[in-house]
Amino acid sequence: MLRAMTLCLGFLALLAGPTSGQAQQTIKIGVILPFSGQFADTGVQLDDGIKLYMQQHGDMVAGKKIEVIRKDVGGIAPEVAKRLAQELVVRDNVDILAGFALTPNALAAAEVSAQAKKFMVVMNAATSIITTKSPYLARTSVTVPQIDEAFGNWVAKSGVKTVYTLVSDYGPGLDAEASFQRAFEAAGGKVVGSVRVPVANPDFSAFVQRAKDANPEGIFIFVPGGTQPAAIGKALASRGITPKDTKIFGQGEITSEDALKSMGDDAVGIVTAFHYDYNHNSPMNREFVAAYNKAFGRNPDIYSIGGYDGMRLIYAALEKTGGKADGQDLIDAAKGMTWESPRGPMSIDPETRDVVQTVYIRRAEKVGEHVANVEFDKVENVKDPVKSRMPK
Amino acid sequence: MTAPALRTTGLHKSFGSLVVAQDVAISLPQGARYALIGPNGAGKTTLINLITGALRPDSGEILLGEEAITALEPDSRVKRGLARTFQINTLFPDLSPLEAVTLAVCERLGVANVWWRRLVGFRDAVDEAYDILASLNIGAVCYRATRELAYGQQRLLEIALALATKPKVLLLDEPAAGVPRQQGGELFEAIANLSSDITVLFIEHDMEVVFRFASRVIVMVGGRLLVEGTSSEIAADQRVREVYLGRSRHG
Amino acid sequence: MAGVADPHQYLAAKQRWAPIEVAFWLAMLLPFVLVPTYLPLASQIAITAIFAVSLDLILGYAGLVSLGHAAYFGLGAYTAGLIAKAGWGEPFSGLLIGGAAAGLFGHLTGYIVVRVRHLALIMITLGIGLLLYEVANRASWLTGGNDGLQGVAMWPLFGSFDFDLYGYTAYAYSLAVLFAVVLAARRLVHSPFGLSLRAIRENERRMPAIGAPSRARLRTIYTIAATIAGIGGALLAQTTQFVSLGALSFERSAELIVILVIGGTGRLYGGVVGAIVYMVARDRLSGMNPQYWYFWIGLMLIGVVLFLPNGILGGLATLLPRRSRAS
Amino acid sequence: MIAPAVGVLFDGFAYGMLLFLLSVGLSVTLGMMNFVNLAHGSFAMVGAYVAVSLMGLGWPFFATLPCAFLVAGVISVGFERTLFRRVYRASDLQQVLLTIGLAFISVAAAAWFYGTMQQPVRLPVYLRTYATFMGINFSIYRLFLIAVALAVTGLLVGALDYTRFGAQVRAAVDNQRMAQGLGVDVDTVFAITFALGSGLAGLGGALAIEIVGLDPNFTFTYLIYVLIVVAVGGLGSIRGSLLAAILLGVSDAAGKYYVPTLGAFLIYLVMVSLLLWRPSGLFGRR
Repeated sequence: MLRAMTLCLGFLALLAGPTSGQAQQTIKIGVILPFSGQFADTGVQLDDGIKLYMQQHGDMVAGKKIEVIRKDVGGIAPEVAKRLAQELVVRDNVDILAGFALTPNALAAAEVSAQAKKFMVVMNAATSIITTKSPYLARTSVTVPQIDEAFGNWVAKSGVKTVYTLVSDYGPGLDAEASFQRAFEAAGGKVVGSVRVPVANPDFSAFVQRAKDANPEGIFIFVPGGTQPAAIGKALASRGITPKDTKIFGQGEITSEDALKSMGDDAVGIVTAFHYDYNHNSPMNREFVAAYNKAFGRNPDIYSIGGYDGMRLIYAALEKTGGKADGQDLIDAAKGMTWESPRGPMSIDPETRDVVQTVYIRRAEKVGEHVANVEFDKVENVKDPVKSRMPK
Repeated sequence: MTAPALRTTGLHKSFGSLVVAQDVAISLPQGARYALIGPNGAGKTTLINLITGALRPDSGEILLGEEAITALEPDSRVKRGLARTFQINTLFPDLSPLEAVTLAVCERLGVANVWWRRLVGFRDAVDEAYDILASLNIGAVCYRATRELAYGQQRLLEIALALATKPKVLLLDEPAAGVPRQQGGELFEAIANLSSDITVLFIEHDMEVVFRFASRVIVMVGGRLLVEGTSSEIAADQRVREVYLGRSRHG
Repeated sequence: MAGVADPHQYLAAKQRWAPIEVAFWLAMLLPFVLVPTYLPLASQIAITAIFAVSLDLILGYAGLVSLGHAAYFGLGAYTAGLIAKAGWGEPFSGLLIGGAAAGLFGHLTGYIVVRVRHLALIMITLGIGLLLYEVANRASWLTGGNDGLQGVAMWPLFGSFDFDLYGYTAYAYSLAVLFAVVLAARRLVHSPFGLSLRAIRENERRMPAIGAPSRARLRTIYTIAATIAGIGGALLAQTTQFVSLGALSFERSAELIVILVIGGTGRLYGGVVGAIVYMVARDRLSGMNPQYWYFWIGLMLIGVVLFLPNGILGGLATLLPRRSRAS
Repeated sequence: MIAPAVGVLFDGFAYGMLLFLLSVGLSVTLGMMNFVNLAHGSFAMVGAYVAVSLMGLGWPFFATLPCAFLVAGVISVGFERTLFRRVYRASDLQQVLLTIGLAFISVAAAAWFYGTMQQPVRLPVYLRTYATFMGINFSIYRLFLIAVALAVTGLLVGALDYTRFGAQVRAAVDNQRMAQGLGVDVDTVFAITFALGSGLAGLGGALAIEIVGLDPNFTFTYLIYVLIVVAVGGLGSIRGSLLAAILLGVSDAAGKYYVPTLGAFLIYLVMVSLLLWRPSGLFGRR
């Protein structure tokens, strides 16, 4: 009996853990990301972006020391994300919530940001509505409609009359489908068919054949990053769809660095739209990529840049408030902020607190030994179109 | 005492080309003590399985008293008073005998699906279960887990479980199988002492036991009834000698 | 109990409240004072414990292994979430409706589930879970699909307790529901019905021979377990005011089995203890090492199997005097 | 419109072959020892990472395949001897817990040594092309995959039916105790079978990278499909696994092509109905 009680108490003591004293001179940032599971790589790359920014710019801002507390959310788990956000706020006394690779997690945590009046920076999750869930929230990544409406419009203007859309059957995929179709048809194109692919079952061959049967001029593809881009690239090639006779369009994931590596020459000619690629040709980006490679032994991707620019925003906002970490002050400081990122010029829309940036149109081309995304056109100053249409 | 307690007519069952029961018709009068004998593979256990509903006959009918039970589920037959035991112990290893028999009593009383009242509240059922166990001389071990019981005690528990259903007809599949002869005799004494309201059919290989405890004997061979008669008639029957007694007893 | 008691005393002793049980429930109140900043975690532990108790009823007591139990959890969560979203934010009635919806689905699927055993049972429950997941994913107009269900707004509990940031209300509410669920489950496992479930687990072949319709029994417990799982799900939806597809996922079903087996099956409190140990370990480990914590979880699972083959409660039962065994 | 369908079904067939390689080992070991090994996918992952590492060192793709097989087999038998054998008599759930724990560790180890990123694989050019027949493209790689799987099946079935070792395995699957009584060293037979099964998973893993990619989560990605193949095929049956894998691969592809809205549902519906019809699987005995 006594023994059992001791056990219980011991356990609770373990639960309580070391509670670090709250130093006035510290700004704490709680970073919630998937470090394990299927989205682990996203979490790791994003976090490396955060780390690189802090390596380059030190951990002191406006006289305050920056401390980052990392939490693993393990995948799509909004209830865990919300709990972690709650705990970061009430237990660890963080001043800022950051990270958020996945939309459901960001949405759930945004409620905590709103309730606790904490500044929150979404560094990846790309569904349009996220920023509306908390008035203290800003985003430094991208939104799906931002890319795909710009792209749909561009594809129609480029002279393509008919497309078939093939997207993953989940939130971002449906967003991409809707945005692309909307803009493409508004600009005079015709969508001759569409198919939605289950997220979990990655043999694409049958879906690709359906697309081919519809005989469109072009195919628009959206699949999540990870194992699927390469798989769909190979399925396209094996079903005899090559950029030579059918134009292949997609959001940038399908020609991510590892997808291109495993697709090889099959990928040449695929046209994609995205806001960042490590091949982006600017001195600032070359420097960024070199530093990233030196620190982590690989190239940065969109997640890395989201984390990097997210920290940039946090640092700059803190400078502006003179180290005051109040949610309202920080978001006011962030609104309208403009800067040059390795991805190019970007800013935070003062009205929606969402990211405004350039969407690049790239074609996969042989560059030396390898295939890489080469930018050949761009659409500048793109805002998230969904929120522009929302009634104010 | 007019209608027989249990009657089958024209029971037939085959698995593919293998015929395991062919035109089996038996009739057990109320309160009778029948033995069912036959060489291995004669279809004795199959017959019990057919009567209790573990197997469905291809054709034929089974009547319990006046009622046709051919289409009923096994548990419904039990509820109507038809109980059995198994040749190989088929018990609940982790339950104590008291729990197991109490459960069987609760099933009979129709209260075993009650989940909002505690078992201890059913005092009559518990008392009845304990009495059954005590009457079979296993009251002293009825709080242990069944798996810890001696083999002979487990055989008795088989019978106790069947008795808890208050059967009108009791089918015993080699109740003393594997039990030393001495204990087997005791076991059959217990069976002989059952209320005369209960009609008993038992499968047994030991002819001494059969002739001592059965009022009549049914002989099966190859899925058919060979002959039925009193102990002395069977003992004298030439055909039975040929197919059965001529061979080694447990062959 | 040295001598042989009479049968009533023997049975009564089996279901009497042990002091350690009382101590356990008192200890569950300690987080309010000892670790008030951990209440959000504590309430999710309580919810997982409810879910685990519900699985224990079918797995530990009746012997049905399910790899799709999240279907009922998720259904309860979505039902409660949708009711609140539609404008009825009263928590308690939402909880009951969520449980009822899951119970109804459990009753219907029960007809299929009780027909099969072993690997087929595992795979069919898994299949039901995955199918429901896909349905929820497809019905994004209703469920919000992958983005999760937005706009779940709860009214204060009993009209006066708001769901606060610190999680006081959430934990008190979850703990109270857990207590009620364990009380009900406790009553159930010590009832004649509970006894018949254990008998089915021990030897289903014997059941018809004592006049027991075992499939009907299994359907009943499957319905009850689904209802409790649904209540757990509803509680999660209400306390986090969010529902996502994760509530229905295969991972949640699989993790639940791990939790229950760690704690010990067929022991009523196994799921509760498993939930506490697993989730606290996970929280601590992933806090210390966000990227590789599951390495340590893996080691822990192997350690449990090798050194505590009957789960933590099974291990404790051999250490402590026999009173601590719940059944 | 026959031609496109043929191409799609061919791809589905090849996909089924891949599933077969990944699952046949689990089916046999589960059937023989009743050992539930959810870490089976980890051995496939071992094979895949072996192949990637060796190719990184400049080995040709074909040379990496036997190594993937060997390394996965040897590692698995190491675990079998030291860890798994302790729980053969434990309950299924204990086995599940132990092997899930091991799978977690393997995922962490892969992430630690190789990072969380996708491992790209570059095949020799002649495997990356297509044969065109009657206007239909057939991927050479998938043809190769089918050939390997059929060869493996032939070897396995032949070995089981015509060798002494095969007879011992069959006896052990049928009835472990009786086999023991007949003088079969079930322990050793099982260890060898286990190594063989895991080796095949390793081979399957190496062959899978080209089709589905490789990251540390590979262990779990295929768990559900492998379980479906094992359950539908019937425990311990090679022919069953083969048939189930083909059925799943082809019906999945056909379903996606003809009724894409059913998409993800179809494979589960097929499984549930097959198991309701035959609970012990197509070729199952129990």
